[in-house]
Amino acid sequence: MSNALVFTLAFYVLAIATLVSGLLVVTLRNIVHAAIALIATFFFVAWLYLLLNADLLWVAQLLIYAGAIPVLIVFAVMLTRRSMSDTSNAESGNVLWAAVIAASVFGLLIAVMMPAAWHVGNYPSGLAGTTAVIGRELVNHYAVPFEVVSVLLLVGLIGAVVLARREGE
Amino acid sequence: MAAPYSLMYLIVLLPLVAFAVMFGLTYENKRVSAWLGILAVAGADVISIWALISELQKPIHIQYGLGPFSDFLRFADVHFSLGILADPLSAMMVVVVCSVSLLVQVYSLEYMKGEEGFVRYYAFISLFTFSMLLLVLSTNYFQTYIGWELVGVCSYLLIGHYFKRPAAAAAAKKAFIVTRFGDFPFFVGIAFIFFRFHGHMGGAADLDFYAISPLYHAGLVSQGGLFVMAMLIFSGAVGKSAQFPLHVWLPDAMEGPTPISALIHAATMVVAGVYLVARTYPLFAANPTSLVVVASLGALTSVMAAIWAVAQDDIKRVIAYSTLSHLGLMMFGLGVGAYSAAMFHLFTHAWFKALLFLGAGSVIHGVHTQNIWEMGGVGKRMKITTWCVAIGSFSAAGIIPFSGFWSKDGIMASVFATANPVFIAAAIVITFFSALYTFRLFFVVFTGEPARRRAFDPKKIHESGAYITVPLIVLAVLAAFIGFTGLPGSKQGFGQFIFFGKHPEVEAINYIAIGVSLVVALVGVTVAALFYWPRFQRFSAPAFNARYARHYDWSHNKGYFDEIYQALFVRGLVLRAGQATAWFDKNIVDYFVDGLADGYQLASERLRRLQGGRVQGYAIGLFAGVVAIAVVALVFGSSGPLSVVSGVGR
Amino acid sequence: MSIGYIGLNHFLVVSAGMFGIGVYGLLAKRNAISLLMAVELMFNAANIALVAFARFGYHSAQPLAGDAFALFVITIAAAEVAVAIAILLLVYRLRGTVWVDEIDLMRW
Amino acid sequence: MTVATLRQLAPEIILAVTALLVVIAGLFIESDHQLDDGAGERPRSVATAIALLGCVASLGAMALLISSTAVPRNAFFGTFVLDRFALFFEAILVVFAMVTVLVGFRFTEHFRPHQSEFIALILLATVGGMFMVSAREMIQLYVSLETLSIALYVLVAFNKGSRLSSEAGFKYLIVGAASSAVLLYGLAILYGLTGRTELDAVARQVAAGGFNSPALVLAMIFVIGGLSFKIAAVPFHQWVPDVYQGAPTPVTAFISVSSKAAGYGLLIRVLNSALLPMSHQWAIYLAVIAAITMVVGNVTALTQTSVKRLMGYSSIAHAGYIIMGLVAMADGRTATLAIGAVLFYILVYGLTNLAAFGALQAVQEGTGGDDLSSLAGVGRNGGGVPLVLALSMLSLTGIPPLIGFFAKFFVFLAAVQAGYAWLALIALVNSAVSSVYYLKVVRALYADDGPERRRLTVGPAMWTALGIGVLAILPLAAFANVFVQRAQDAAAAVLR
Amino acid sequence: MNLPALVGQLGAAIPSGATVPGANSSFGFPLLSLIVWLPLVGALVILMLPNRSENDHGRIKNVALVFTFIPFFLTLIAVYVTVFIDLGVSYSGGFRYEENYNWLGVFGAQYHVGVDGISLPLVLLSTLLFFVATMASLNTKTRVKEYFFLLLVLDIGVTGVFTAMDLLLFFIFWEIELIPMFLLILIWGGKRRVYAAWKFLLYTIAASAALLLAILVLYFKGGAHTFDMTVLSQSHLAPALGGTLFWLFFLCFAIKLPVWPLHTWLPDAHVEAPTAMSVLLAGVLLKMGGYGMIRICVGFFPAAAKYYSLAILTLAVIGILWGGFAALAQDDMKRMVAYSSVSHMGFVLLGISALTPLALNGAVFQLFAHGIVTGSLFLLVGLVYDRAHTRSISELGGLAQRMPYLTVAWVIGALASVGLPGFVGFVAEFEIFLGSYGAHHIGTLLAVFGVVLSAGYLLWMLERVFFGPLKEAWAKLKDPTAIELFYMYGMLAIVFLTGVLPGKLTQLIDYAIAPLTQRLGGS
Repeated sequence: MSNALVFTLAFYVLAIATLVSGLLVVTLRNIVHAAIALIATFFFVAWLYLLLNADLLWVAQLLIYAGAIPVLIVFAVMLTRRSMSDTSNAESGNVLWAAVIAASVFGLLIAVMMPAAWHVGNYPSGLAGTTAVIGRELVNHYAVPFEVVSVLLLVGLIGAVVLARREGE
Repeated sequence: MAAPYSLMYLIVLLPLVAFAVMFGLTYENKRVSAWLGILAVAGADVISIWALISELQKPIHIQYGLGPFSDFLRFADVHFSLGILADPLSAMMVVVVCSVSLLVQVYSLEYMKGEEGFVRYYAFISLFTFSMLLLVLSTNYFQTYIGWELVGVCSYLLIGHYFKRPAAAAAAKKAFIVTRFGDFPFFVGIAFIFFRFHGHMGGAADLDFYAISPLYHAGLVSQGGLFVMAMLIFSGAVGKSAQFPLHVWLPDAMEGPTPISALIHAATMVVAGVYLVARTYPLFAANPTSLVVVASLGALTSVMAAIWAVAQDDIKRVIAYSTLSHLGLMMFGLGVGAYSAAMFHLFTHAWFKALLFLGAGSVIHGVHTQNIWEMGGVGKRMKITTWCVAIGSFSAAGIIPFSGFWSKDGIMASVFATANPVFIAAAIVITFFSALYTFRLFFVVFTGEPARRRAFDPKKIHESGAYITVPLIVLAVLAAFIGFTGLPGSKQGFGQFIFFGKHPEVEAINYIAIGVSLVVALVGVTVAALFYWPRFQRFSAPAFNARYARHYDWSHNKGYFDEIYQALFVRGLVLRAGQATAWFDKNIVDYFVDGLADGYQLASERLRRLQGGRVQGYAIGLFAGVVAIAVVALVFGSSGPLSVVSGVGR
Repeated sequence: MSIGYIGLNHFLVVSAGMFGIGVYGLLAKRNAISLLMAVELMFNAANIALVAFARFGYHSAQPLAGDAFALFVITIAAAEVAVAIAILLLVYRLRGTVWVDEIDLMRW
Repeated sequence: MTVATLRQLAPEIILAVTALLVVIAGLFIESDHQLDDGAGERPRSVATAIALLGCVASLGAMALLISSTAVPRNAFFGTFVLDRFALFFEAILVVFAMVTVLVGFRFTEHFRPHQSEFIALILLATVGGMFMVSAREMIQLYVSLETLSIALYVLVAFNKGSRLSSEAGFKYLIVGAASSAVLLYGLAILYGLTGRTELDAVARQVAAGGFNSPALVLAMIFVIGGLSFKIAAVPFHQWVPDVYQGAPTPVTAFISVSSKAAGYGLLIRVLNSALLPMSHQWAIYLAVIAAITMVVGNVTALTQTSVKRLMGYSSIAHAGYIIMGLVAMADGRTATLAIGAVLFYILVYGLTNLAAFGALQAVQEGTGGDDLSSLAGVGRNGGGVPLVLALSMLSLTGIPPLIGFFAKFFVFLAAVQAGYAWLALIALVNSAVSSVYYLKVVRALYADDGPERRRLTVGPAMWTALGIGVLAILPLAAFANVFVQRAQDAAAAVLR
Repeated sequence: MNLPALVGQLGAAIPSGATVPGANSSFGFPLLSLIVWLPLVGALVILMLPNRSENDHGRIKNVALVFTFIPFFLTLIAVYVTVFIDLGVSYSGGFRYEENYNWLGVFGAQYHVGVDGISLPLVLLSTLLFFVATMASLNTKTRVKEYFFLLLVLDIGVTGVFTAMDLLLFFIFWEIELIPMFLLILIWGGKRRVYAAWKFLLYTIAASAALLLAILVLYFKGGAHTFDMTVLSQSHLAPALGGTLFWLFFLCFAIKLPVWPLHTWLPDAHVEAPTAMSVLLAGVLLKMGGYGMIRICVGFFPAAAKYYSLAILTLAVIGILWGGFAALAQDDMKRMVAYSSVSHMGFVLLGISALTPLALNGAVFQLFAHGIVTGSLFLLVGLVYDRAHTRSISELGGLAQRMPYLTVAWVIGALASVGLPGFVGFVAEFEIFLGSYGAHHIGTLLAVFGVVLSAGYLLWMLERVFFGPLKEAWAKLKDPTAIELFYMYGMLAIVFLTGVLPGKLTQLIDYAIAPLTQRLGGS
């Protein structure tokens, strides 16, 4: 098997897995199952990143998305009653509207993006890992956002603490 | 400019000052106020007689601006002015106005004694005198219109003197409004004249009578235009002089105090219309058609009023219709070209009609009723009054040699000269009925036994005091003898003093006219005697009236004009239009206005419902919106296949 | 340019699909927590696109900007989820429900 | 990156550090305070004082920056700008933050023991906003936007005892996240088309590559749409009434001014850099959005009874007017005038709204509600608070000589000059309609009969806030020239 | 230190704009600004005063009296100097007492005020009526502080409109009037005050919208990018654009004037407003519409005014007759007077449609005349209402017996309103009709009929209310108090004086009208 064929095969497997698990997230009627499907989705996306040579993101995705965020969500699921039943992730009355709109958003994106003249660049063949490049960029181009993110995290921290804390305890 | 003309402004000023002082300073003091008014008008009278004498000696036309008011409005190229005009016509009128006013005021000292609003009454008479003099001495249409309106208001105020009586209040309003119907075309006529002749005044103020006179012939206006112009001006005269069809206000105006009827509604204000036509005679003369209209309307009014007068029961109303008839006669005269005679009749009429009214007032003062059938036999108890009224009646009926005869005769002559059978017939009818109603009144009131009236002792009737009788006597003398100033064929008569156009030749005496009118008048007196003088009574008036009930009712109800006007115009047109407009505003205009507001309210209620409160709804709106915008932009935008827009970018 | 038989568009289809799924989830589900999950799917969709663009549209002036962007997005998403869950718990505590169609005290 | 370049971030850094100090101070004083269960005044006073001092220091730093020629206007490879435009916005954001803190002074009592966190979050949100308006690069743009947003999510839900507050926070978060995703996707497409995230570079690429591609149009719609969330334009507006009603009043005030101002700053920046080559496209798009937005906002507001909710719709309506100014920006001849007008509008609208919400806050403290019925007769006893509320309503209506009129007038002027007389006409009609609901408030205050009430009393902090508002509403008109001039300078900067 | 002066100094105090030497004030101090802005000082003083006891109320009322009297007095000085000293000597047209300061230089807007023959009489009118209205409000008992505060704010707007020479400033003053009047009706009004106030507000604000749009378009299309009215009035516009702008402006002023069919706000507002406000509404607020029409519609777009003369005439005649007929059908005295306003303002429009020097002069003069006369009538209605607590004509009757002084005043007022010579209305109507006849024969004829109607409804009302037997219910009514008599007869004295000696005033007006009509001739 050539490299290209492996790559192709890997892509299709991952793509299908990603989309199917994504669909499961929004179709499963049990919220815990949906959360597990979400973890799967994030997991597959991480491998898609790797296909795109984005090793740093692969790690980040696995750690943060597939790791941390679902944990938070599961916590939330556990903390809210009614969550474990089979209708804990039921559809609201908007299913038809939702389907139509989601389909048209998808259709719109496909119709516009497929024929688009995307910017074409030459990916440097010698690039072994992206971490070094991104790290350099973070202190050059993205120094300010890097600092702002710290503010953002501070905000998130304060916010989560203030809101989640029970009064009188 | 020498006296007396230079002093003529005082004629206008004195009564005005009297009015102002009365209202401002002496309102609480009846005596002082009344005498103030009398003295003021007496002073004015002296100056006006002086002016008349000067004019008689040397007829002259003089006019000058009235102090600060000579530039009443002056800017750009417009100039409206108030001034004093002295010529034979105005000099004659001034004397009439001042003298009658003086006599009436003296008369009122007793007549109005103890009445509520005594000073108000005197003040308004002064104001009226001022206004009337302003009108008479006017140099131009503008000033005339001012005076015109002012006398109208004074008339309104004085008719409404007894404002507590609903009838008086209504009559005052009616007089004012009905005259306004004549005034507004008059006003438009002035505008028309201004529009045509402004810019051709050659230095004179706009609308100046003497400056405009030659312009009527200057070809600035077509004959049709002149006719319209004349009719518009004439409309004013129709209203003020109570000519048909605006005659309805004058009989009602008798709700005012009797001396007021004598002053305003007999001698002065109501003849202002006649005076106006005379003053603007050049305009009418420039368009003969207009004179025919004047004559016809005058004759019609005169005939109708004369007929109606025969069927009235109120002493003042009889005289009022008599006034109407005589005013019609004056118009008739002007219309047939008897300018001098018409003016002469105006002159004599002032005295004898004032005399009749004041005499009637004296009777009312004694008898305390106005219904002639409740009177009777007054002659025995009020001798002076009776004799004076008799003179007045002879004069009014046109019996030789009293003044009315001579002036009426002049008009008759001119009517006969037209050889128009309708006019001649009209003149005869007028003459006959004038004599008839005048003496019907006289016989019913003064002869026979005192009529019986509940709770009234005829013995209480006694002659009035000197303040009443002296003016009566003065007027009787004038009514008796003033006619001789205008004897037909005289070389220094009235016709040689006040005339239109070239200085007239001495006219030949028209004996046919004299004869016919005298005979007809005597027949009228005889008929009256046969019906109403107990001593000679041959026919029963009630029986006659019953036999011709339909005719009598028509006449008694003044041709039903009041009722027709009320139903047709007041109720039918004006009030209904008022209700219609008010309804339209409320139900149509506001319907749309309120509807717009309600529409917004409704739209708001609907739009609110889109805000369902569920966050997914918002998300749906958000994504649906984005998709919709994107589709529209992609399809119809400038890059899309169905591009319809092309914006401006930079 | 492509890697083997796979080009940029292949990844974009996955991205668009994810985005569509996210939209559906956001609009159709009743549980507030699954709404959060749907939002995360949408962020992931964008991230896939960003990383794909960075790979196929490499620009030497800003190398791998897409990767960097995606990294920031991941961070932000984490913070956002933390705050979101805090708010959600607050709502649940006060209202006893996490069903979005029951959270409609304020409307019109 | 050196310390020298960090100078340019001084205002933001000062504010962020201040926020930290506030939190820390709060922790200490709070624990200290728990022993003595008296009034909660002291910790709040200290935290507020620190915050205000920080704001002043930040403003001072800005003043130094603006006067110093040594400081470069661009930094960090052009991702961060410090032109007059950015400084204008930074300054007004800081001022808005100060006034918000003052308005919330008494109200934060309800947030014990998190009073200082409340203040800190407002400062941090402001920091986010300041970074937004200085952004010239997508990542910074997005990150700072999210910083502001997340801080606001928390602030909206801050009233933990209130069901309305948490519901509002939840709704705000969901709609915000969705909008954020849309924006992110739009940015991704832009990046994909150009390979760059620096806005100027994007603009160059777009201009070179032709600007009619459907992908570009879609990106434009996604980006403008995502930002529309912040400025409350249709169809991203539906969160507004709910959040305005549910959030604690000082937060509502803050959202209605700071968040909006930062949103506009960013939108103007994006429209004038990355999307500049497409100005003919977004002009039409924005014109239609403007018309719909003002109609929806004004008409719906007519039947509101909650004043805060009413102000939410009013906020939507005003977004419509401001977008009208943005439309006029598309025309090169009117661009300076238009942006100047919009900036002036934002400043004026912000100060007026702060005064309105401040007074409303004071009224609520007195009567316990924000319904028109609970406002009834409040003005009868006289006093400054209802007067300020009434004045700010009239200013928002656009009644001269109040400052709101001038703001509207300049925007209309710009629209007409750019050839959008029809839009100006729609705006005028809407403005006329808006008078109805604004005057409903005035009517409730002064004309309606209400229960006997005592005259409202407010503390010095609120007085200061209201005073700033009144000064802005009334006499500013006479000196409007000065402010318009500044706005025009700022406009010129963004157009450079 | 008044505000504009302050503004002027802060705004770099560039007295820009061409001020004609000699035409300027000889006072050397900002007379007009004082007249316009002094009420603001009064308003602020009132705002500071306590409002608890009767004493406090008295103090507030005194402040209001002082701060409405001083502007009136200053205006009197200005009028005296202009009319009796300078007229025809050192003054023969143009604006005087001009002040011009930089204000919104960015947009070319100036603080520019001045008066000429058109505006000076109206400034006099408004300062006078505000003083009178304050006197007429002295018996206000409820919410005294707010009332006089709003009254003084209203004063600024109205007086300002007549003095503004900058279109933006004009608009601002125009709008200042809106809210105070709205509140004054809403709070102190009659039974249907809420409806009336909103109606007034919405009509007026619709008018403002049209005005603002017109101003904006004119600003750009006028070519000069300025708001200076003297400059704008000379701008040359394409006929189509000129026509459009003309109608836009006209729409605004027509609502204010009001012109049929945009008049229905007027009866409601006038009826529900408290007496003093009815006086001001009829006396000065309507005048803003007429002033705008003459100053802007005719002054800026003479060609369009000429072109659409017939359409305007039609509206005028309909308005005159409509108002007259509708007045006949009213049972409420105030409503009747209100409809009479509709009719009488139709005369103004008639004068405007004719465009002759005489007619325009008359139109301006009618603005002044109607202001005083109808202002007086509303005062008189108020005096009746204060005592009888009803305005229903059919319920009243025979009041003359109890209230002779009031009756006399009423008769004078009614006769003045009817257009009796000797009163100011006559002069105006005379000028208008004579001036307009040349342009519109039939139209003028119909319009003059409106005068007959006015005699109809007014005298009929007098008859039913004051004359006839006294109805029992009114046997205890008392005549007005001394102060009421003072301002009542004071107003009537002015009605009389200006009616008897209108010469100087019309000359003054003509100085302003003449250049206008010259342009009409030329276009």
